[in-house]
Amino acid sequence: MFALVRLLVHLGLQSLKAHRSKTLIVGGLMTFGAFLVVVSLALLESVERGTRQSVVESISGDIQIYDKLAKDKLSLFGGFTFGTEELGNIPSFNKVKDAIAAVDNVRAVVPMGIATAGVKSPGDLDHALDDLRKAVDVGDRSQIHDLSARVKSIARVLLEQQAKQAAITETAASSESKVLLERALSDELWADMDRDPGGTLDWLESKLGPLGEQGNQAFMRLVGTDMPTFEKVFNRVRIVEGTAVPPGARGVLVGKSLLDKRLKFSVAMFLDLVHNERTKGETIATSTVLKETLQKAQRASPRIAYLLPPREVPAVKDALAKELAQPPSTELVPLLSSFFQMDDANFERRLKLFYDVIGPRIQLYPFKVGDTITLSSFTKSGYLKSMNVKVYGVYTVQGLDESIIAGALSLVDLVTFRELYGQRTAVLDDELAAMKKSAGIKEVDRGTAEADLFGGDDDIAVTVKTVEGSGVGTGSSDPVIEKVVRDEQMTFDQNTVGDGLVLSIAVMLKDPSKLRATLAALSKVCEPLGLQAVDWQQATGFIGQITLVVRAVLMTAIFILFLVTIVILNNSMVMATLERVSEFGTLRAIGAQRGFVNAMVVFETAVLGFLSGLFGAGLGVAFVTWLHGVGIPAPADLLQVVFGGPRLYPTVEASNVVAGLVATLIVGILATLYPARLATRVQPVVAMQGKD
Amino acid sequence: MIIFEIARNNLLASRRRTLFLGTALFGVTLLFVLLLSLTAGVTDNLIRGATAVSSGHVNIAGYYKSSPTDSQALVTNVDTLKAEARQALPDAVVVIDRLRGWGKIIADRGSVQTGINGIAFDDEADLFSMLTLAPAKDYRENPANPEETRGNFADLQKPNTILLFAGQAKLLKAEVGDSVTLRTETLKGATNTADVTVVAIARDLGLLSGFASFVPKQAVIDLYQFKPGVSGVVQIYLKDIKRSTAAMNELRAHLAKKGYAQLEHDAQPFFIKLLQTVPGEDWTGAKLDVTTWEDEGAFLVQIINGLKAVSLALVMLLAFVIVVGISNTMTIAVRERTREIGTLRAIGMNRSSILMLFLLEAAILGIVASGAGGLAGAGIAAAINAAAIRVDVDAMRIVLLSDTLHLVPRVVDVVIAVAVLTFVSAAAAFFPALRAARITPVTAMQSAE
Amino acid sequence: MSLSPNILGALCALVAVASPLAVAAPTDVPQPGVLGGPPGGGAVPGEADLVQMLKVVDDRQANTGDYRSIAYLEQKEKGKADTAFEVVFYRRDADDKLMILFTKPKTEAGKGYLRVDKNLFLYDPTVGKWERRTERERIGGTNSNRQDFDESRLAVEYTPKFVAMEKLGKHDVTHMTLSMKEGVDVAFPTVELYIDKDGNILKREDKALSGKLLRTTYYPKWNRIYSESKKGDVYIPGEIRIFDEVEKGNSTLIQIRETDLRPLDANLFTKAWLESKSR
Amino acid sequence: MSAIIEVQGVIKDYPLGKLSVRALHGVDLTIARGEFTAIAGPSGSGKTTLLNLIGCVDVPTEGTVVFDGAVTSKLSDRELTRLRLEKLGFIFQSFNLVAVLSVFQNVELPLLLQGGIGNDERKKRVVDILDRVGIGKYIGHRPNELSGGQRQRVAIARALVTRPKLVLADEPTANLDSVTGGQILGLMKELNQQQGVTFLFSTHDHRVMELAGRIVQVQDGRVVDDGKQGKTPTSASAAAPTPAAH
Repeated sequence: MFALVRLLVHLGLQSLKAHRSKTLIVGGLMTFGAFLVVVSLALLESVERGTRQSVVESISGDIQIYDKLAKDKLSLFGGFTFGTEELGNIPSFNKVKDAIAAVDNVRAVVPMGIATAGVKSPGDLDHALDDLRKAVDVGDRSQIHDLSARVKSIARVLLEQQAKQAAITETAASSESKVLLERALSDELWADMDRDPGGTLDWLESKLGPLGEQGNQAFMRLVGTDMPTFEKVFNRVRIVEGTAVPPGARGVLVGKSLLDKRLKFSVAMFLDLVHNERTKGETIATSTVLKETLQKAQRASPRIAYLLPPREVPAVKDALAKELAQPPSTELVPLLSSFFQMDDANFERRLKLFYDVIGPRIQLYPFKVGDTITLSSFTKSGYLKSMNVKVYGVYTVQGLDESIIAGALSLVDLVTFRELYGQRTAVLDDELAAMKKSAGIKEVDRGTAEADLFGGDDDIAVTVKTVEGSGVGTGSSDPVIEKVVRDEQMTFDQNTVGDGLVLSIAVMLKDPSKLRATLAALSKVCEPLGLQAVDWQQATGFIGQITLVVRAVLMTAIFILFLVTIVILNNSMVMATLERVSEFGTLRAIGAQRGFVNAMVVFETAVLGFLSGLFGAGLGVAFVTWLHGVGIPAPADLLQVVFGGPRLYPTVEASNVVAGLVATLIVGILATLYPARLATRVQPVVAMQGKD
Repeated sequence: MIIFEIARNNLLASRRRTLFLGTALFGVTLLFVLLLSLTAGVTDNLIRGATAVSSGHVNIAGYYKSSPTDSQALVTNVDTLKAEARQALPDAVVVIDRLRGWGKIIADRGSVQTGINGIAFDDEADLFSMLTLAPAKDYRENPANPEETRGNFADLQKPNTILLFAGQAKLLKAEVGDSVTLRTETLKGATNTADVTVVAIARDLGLLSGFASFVPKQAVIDLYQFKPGVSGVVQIYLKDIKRSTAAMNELRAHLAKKGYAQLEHDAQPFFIKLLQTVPGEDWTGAKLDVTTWEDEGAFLVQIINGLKAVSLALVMLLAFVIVVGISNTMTIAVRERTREIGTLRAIGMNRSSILMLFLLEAAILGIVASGAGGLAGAGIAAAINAAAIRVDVDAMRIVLLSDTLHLVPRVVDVVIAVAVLTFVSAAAAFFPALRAARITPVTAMQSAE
Repeated sequence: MSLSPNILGALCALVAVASPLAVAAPTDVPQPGVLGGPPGGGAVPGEADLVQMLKVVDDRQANTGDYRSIAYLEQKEKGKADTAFEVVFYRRDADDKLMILFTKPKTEAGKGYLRVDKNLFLYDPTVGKWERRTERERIGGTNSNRQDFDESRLAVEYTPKFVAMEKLGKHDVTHMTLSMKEGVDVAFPTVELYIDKDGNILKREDKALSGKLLRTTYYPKWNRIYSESKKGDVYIPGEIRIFDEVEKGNSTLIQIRETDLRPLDANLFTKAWLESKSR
Repeated sequence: MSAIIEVQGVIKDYPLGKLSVRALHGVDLTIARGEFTAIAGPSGSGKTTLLNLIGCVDVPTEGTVVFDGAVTSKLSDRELTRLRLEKLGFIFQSFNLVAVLSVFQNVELPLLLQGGIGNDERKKRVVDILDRVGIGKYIGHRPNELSGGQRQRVAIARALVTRPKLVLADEPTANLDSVTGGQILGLMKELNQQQGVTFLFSTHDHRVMELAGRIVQVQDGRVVDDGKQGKTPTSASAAAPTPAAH
């Protein structure tokens, strides 16, 4: 038996050598196949690892657990419905935590909740008036002077715009506002400012204020979590500015790309956009989008004029005039306008100038690290809840610094989250019940309202004894309100964090490859708790599904490719077999059984398949290693998340190589079956007949 | 032509290999055509969706701001604008206008926010050619007859009617024949409503249909108390959609010359401008905004590019395999037929004819096999399209821009696929054919020695 | 904003604007007036009579001086837990000033609205900030808005038309239809009004331009208070029940009590005063 | 009557691996028009090489081959091909018909390659020649449906259909039984006499040689007897190659 195998091997190798062209073609194709399998599997798995990293290790964990009764599907990055999803709730994290943590392969359990909150940044005029009020309150003369100048310059810009609009349409409202603006710019008003700051300020706030541009409201998707645990578990989250939120403190970590791509001062944002596209190889000259973006920057540029503190204006004017080679006496607004007429030649220089000269003198972001921002949200309870929360830091997801999707979430402590989410507490319910009771109002059904309300014998009007004398607004009947503690100063006992409502629980695994098994085990544990467990791909909505779609597409492509390859290989081998008819005839003539001939042919392919598979896999490994070196750039933001970074650095796993080898062998052998059968059908007599 | 005959006869003679290679070519062409049909289908979804549901080829939209923070999507003197459009664009085939509202649809058991388009039924043949009635299963839970469709688009001619899309109907738990209430605010801020009857529920068109509903124009005029001559947008359909961008520029120039104030071009759909861009701009009054359908569907074009890239990559890989297969086969064929080639050379056939002979052989194989594959692909695509297979994965729906698999087999795509594959197979035969052409006539004699 | 707006971006933008539209304003607050009731005995009142009746209604509720009340607001919304507030509202009609201070529940206490001219400012003590809101602000997120707390101007804003003499429960009422006058900004162009013989509004139906009934408001209780400044009685509803007729199941209840018409502190309608309440 | 072929001092080397093998060691030979000449010699004697050179399918390493006044080594491949097409006909040992073409098409092929002949004329010529070689009724058959002799008749028809000046036949009867071989050669002879076409064929079959008008003996790459002295066949004997007469 051994001798026979040795013979087979010998024959096989010799014949491979002898039929070089067939060996080359068939081997080449199989090499190619193995190469493709290894590369595409490596890429696919790297993409999945990338997505996993950008999603699992930044926010979702391997598994998410949430209420079984949830109306919507958990979708951490937002789903396809309007508004916030209805995810049910988990009333107490601590009650279920241990059961989940006890499941095998669970490394960490992190409580979470998602709430949407708006952050309002006041309009420029409101902002200036606010600051002015503060200055008036403390009586800071020079501040008042500076800020008055800023209000004036905003009013001037508004008046200019008004004039432009008047050219298009003149309405009663616009002529009215013109009068107000003119008064705001008049000397007597500012003389009043010195005499009666309070009254003048009231006038400014109530009359001038409404004319200004409204502030922006940016919506933030907040992920409330146990911050210290979160930071320990989710190691892709990097704080790039500021610090982590200390235990027990209220605070928020804002995504850097949200800041840079949504909240930044618009002119700077437009310039950044153009800069980014230019580094990707676009030019202003050829791209209408870039031209339009620059036009937007130019249109928005007058804002710089009033965002600049007056004492900084001369320095900026000098720098701009120098750049534009114009006399320094020119007005700032036209200077800015010409400054933002940018082209490929001057863009980078002017960008630098913008950030060197203008950037430091105005506020580029609505808030900075250390500021306290106001988050507002319509709570679950139906109340509008606003909270002051300190911005402790800015974070990025490692490798995804640029992605707006990855950076769209902001992290907040659980206590703040609960308030914004408006968990209906027993205390509130009791209080509402008491209020209702003291109001003494009976429930009236809509259907019988008229009879219930007007069917009684009571008179409609009830005379109330009038209270005589001069009333005082601050009298004894005035409401007393407890001192309200500002939220940003509040702290909480870190140990109580777990003792309360969460919407979902992120589970991080020790060994992510055992996800399926752990998911099954967790589901079993969750079922009786009224919870459900889903993997990260389901928990992340669209983004998770993308990886599934990519996998499906790639697998289908490989399958089709192999199908075609089998046909082509089959053909090549059939032809090779036909050329060897006399060889097979001879073998049969000297007494080889059909089985032997069959084995010989299949064995040949197997040897070839194995060798070329190895070779192809080797090439694949080399190629992926090369790709790993250079990285595949992600063309779109969504792909950045999918890639786990701006570039995909694929790595190859041993399993990919094995899969490549196995697939090649299978394809090779499948393609050999028919030609091998042809070979076995060769009659011994052929050997005698010579060629053809 | 005798070379052709030799080539064809050779193919027929070596039936087995012709069959194998043919099958491969057939399959790849079929796949190619399917992919092209899919891309065309998605593009079609986009174009039809964008151009029927939310845009013309070119649009004159307008924004009106009574205060700096206000934003209304309306144009005044719509008839004058239509005349301007006709004047500026002689190749405009259809010029219609629609009213645009935004409000809440309230049914007994639910409510949704949506855009409300006021249309004149008779102008909108294009729109209704692309809408189909949704089967009950699309919007009702456990319907007795899941495939049943009810309603009639033509009923939109009647006053106080509305067309919803399945996704909205599902949220509203509404049914054809139900009465729903539209609630909006007039320009002065007063609440207004209209009771309308659902006359048709159309199938979803991917993302685009989520924010659209259609009612007769008068309903929107009543809701907003518009004066005569006010409309939402003028939609212009050109003879050739490819001219959209050029037409937009011409129209912009024309309107500028006539003194209309315009927004600078911004490739964004109108609702982004209405809700995000325009409220933040500090002018008041009215401005026009001329856009193309591509602007209105800008965020969806990426999807099509991705689809094209994937198709191209796959077809290239497959073509590579085919090239290897054909060149291998041809090499062997040349070897087998060395003497014949020598003879042909001896009796006076020149090299280029020998080269042609083999190229032709591969080309015939290519054109026949890929032709059949192309036709089969087109047939299968048409069948899949007719079967209207539903897609249940959200991500897929986004990619396909539809809730069903829509494939458009186009003649031009079949021709392209067949031409490419024929070229590929002929090209694959080039080196073997060159080798054949180098065979000396001496070989014809060699068997003798 | 982005060069390549993606789908998510577009969705976000839509979500951001999809907050529910304000559900415009309910009633007006009635006041005292002494004039006799509507003509009884089946005589159909002419337009002048009706206008006179409206004037009575407005006048009964009018108060030239200051005003302070405690109000309890309760909001029921289908599919949501009930919410309730207790607020104190202060008015100085002479200066067109209005202030609303929230007192209960604790989570809301200290919040307040201040109207100065056309600006409505919201103060939130937990954040210590003022914010300018629009005229159509939904007070505390409920379906009531500023107009619900403002003075009655029916005779100025509407033209009445007699419908019928009807019975409402045990009460005889005059049913009239009010149509908006040209060029007036009101939330509801058509109103069905049911007034008892004393000039108390008992029922009010607000309709859209289309004629669709949007909401029904009942005023089952009226209080009468003597006003020093008016030198007469002021009529104030004790209870207002508003039923949403479009989104059935939604309703708002307002109870007004402890009305005080004595002059208020001169500095009351200022930001500083409101801020001081929660400090 | 001038010579159609003049071979002068022709040496032909073939590469064989790194070595070079000399197949012809300086051959001189003249063939006159209308001759019916056999080249005889044992296997490997160089007769096929000589035929290749005369048939313009190969060029000599040294010396010249003048065919119908043209020096073949000075012609390009294109010119050589043209020459073969117009002035030469080939008959091969294993017939070398194009397997996928019918008898008619095989014969028509060279005319088609020549071009410039009208359809009717071409058809007529093909049919005529097929009739003449006695294969007229197999006109639509494929070569594999014919016997060896019939195939060779087709090959002869193909060689003659262009009315060449010289027909070369390489062992035309080697793959045929003797009776058939005789018939084929008889046919060739007949055509030679009727139409005056020059025939040159290689063979080692004695019975075939008997029909030849002249027998050139080749051995070890040299012409040992150019057969000019006797019109009757003589047995091959050792004779020094004689320079070709002019």
